Amino acid sequence: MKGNEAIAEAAIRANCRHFFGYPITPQTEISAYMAKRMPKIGGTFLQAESEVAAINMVYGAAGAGVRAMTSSSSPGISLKAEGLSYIAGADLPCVVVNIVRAGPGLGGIQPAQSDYFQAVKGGGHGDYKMIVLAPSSIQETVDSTFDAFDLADKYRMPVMILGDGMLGQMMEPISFPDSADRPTYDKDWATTGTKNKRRANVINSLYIQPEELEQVIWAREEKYREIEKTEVKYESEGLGDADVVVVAYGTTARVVKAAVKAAADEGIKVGLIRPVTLWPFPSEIIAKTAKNVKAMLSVEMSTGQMVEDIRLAANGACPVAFYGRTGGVIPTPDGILEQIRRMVI
Amino acid sequence: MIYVITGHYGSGKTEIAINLAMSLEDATVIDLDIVNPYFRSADAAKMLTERGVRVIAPQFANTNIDIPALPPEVVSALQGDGNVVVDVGGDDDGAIALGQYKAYFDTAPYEMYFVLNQKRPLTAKAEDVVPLLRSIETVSRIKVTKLINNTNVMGLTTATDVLAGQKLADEVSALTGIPVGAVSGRLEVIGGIDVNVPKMPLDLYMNLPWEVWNKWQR
Amino acid sequence: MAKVTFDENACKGCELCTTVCPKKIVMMAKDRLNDKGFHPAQVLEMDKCIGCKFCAIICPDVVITVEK
Amino acid sequence: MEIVFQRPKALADVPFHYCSGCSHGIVHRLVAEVIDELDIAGDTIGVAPVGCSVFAYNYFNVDMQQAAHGRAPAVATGVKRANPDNIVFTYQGDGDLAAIGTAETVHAAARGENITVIFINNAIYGMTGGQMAPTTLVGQVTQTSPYGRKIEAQGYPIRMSEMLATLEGPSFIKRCSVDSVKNINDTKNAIKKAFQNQMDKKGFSMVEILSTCPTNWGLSPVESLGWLRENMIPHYPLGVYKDIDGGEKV
Repeated sequence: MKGNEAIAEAAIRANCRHFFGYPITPQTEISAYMAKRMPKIGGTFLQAESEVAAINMVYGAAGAGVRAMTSSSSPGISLKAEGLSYIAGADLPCVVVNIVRAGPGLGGIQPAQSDYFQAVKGGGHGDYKMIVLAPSSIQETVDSTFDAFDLADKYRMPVMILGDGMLGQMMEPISFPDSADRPTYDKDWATTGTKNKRRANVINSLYIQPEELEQVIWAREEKYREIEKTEVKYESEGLGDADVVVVAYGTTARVVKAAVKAAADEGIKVGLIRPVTLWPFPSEIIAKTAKNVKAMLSVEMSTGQMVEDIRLAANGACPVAFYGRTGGVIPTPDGILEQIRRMVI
Repeated sequence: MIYVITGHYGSGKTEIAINLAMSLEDATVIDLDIVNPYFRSADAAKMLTERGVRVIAPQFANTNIDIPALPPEVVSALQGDGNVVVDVGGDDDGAIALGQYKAYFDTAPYEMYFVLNQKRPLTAKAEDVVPLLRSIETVSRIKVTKLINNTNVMGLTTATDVLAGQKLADEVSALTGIPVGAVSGRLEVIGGIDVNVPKMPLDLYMNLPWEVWNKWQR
Repeated sequence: MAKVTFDENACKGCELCTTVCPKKIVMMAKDRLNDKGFHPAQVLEMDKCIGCKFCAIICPDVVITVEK
Repeated sequence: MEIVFQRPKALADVPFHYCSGCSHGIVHRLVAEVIDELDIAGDTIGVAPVGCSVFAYNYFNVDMQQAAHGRAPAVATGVKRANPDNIVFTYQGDGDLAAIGTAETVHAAARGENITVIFINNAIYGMTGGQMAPTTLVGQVTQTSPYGRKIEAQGYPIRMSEMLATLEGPSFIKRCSVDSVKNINDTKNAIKKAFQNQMDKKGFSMVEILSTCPTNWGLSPVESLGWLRENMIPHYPLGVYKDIDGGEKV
């Protein structure tokens, strides 16, 4: 399936029945797919009047206890930042897909990874995080979508799937996991009506006393520390005897893999770390690796965003270089190989 | 002759359009895809032009903007004497763009291919394929003349997959009365299979960024 | 027979109730303050109350209970 | 003697934070009375806005969700779509509904979203301290129209009921006022109809309620009622603007 369709179908199979969206290239197929499928299975697809409205519909539906989702691309995600902050502040689960395009501003529709900061640092106002999953194959977009709904429910927080236009548009064979094997989550906090049997539930992010709000925020931080311990996911290869390790995610990691293979063919000892979760970031493996290699290289479709987190994790143990293309340009395997060659001279 | 290539997203329309255009004399490819921003005939424009195939694509195809403005050359190509291959966007969503050109198909000879890929979840069964085919006909306002079995799972395709696709194509044919015009795919996959329709071997041109490398290495 | 009861400490002294009483018996207690620091509304001549509920209907703070 | 008027059950036993004489309290009570009379507290979900009534979630004994400024109709849409059998209402002021949330309001109405909207129009921003609202009258002095609202500079006040009544989605739109006992009773009937319509799945209903803001108007509560009558009602005529049941219109 096409990446965008795979995400949509996976969401449905993960029991998402409420999708609210607004068209923007290059993720429109997610909405188009939902528009066709949801009415047939008794679900809700609603094209909102704006991205702002769409994320707030998600906020309402998530508050009412259902699995809710929206998708957009970079400029649209900026508009959704307000709602994301509210959802995080009210401790509600939801899944948001960002099929990243080039920015800033209207930018362009070609693939990019320039929304890394926005995604992993929260995106909206206030102290909060989202779990950010960065698949690099269509199968992984499917698995990430299932994981995203489970993680969202488990931790009661927004989870973002960060893809790019290439992943959204390309096609690969896939298989779907069985939703029957997944855990279920009790949502006794949801606004479903008291039925005159319990106290009223309130979904809210407002706390009158600063100390009270501070306490809530620190409690949430504890949850984040727990997630950093237990939910980090990455793929690595050739770390054992590597002189140079390349770090890349998503589409870029696919190109990097081709370059790493070619470098190995030339006799260069090169390894790869591919973060699957961008937050929580695989800092531990990077810290460990940094102590045993001559240098690391971050390759991104941006002017260098993830490289800052790599440098923080490496903490000076080795130099961390950066190579990137941006504005909608995908790095080529030979461009990356050239960088790897330079690093071992 | 005008050849219109329609089908589901990911059925392989673009590969067929490119291969077909290169096999024809005096050919023009019209990239009429208004729904798909990447992986389109316009991607192969340089290669096609070098081989003498004229390419007409939306003005902004493969740029950073998604305005699907169709160029006026489409009309002159459809009225000309040469062969024209129209690569249409996926599903009925993409086929809508054809509707405005109905008048030219009323007067000129044309073939409209419906490309089938049995490995696509939404077109795996005849009961799903027929409504899609019919709605493509409705919005494009022209009739499908041939089915093409292009069943594939990209590099992993086997002869068994293609034969399963052939069975589906036969079922769709029985339900619609539209004949199966060809089976298409890479020669090493379809070469050995036994079917009673013509084979259309394809060279694949729509590569992913990391596959460009492999090609370069070859 | 009718009676109005004021939840006096909930009163914010806005005086709206005094303007709608057809019998003009709802008045502000200018001689005392409630817990909030307002002069609360009160009825001294309860025998004139007809239980029309007007004072309760216009009260923005649900201070008044009416019996009849 | 029996009790003929008391605090409705759907109203939480919490004192309002509103200023003395603020009509929010009246409307809160009316909404709670209607919820009691229709016996829907167990199925009702309220959506609180940003504005003076931001704490509305504290005042009703029903499930509540607090929304971002202007987004209440979108949030209510999400709640309603998640569980169509729940009764969902929003409670919004003029800044929330008619300025920052105009798009959400218009589109929820156009969709005929089966929700009930309670719209408090007091011609001023209360929460932030008396700035010009989209419904501020021409000539009205506010913190951000210190020389009075001028048409050349700030344009005209928006009549939301009239505007939304042009749409096909709404089933019921009425403008009411809380300046007198008679009008308060009328407001309650309108609110009741707006909830009943939702129970009968008739679609979007809105009750616009002309209200006072003594603090930011700089008038006593009693003077405020007079100001409302003399200035607001002439510009915002009371009455039914849309009723698919064929009620008499303005």
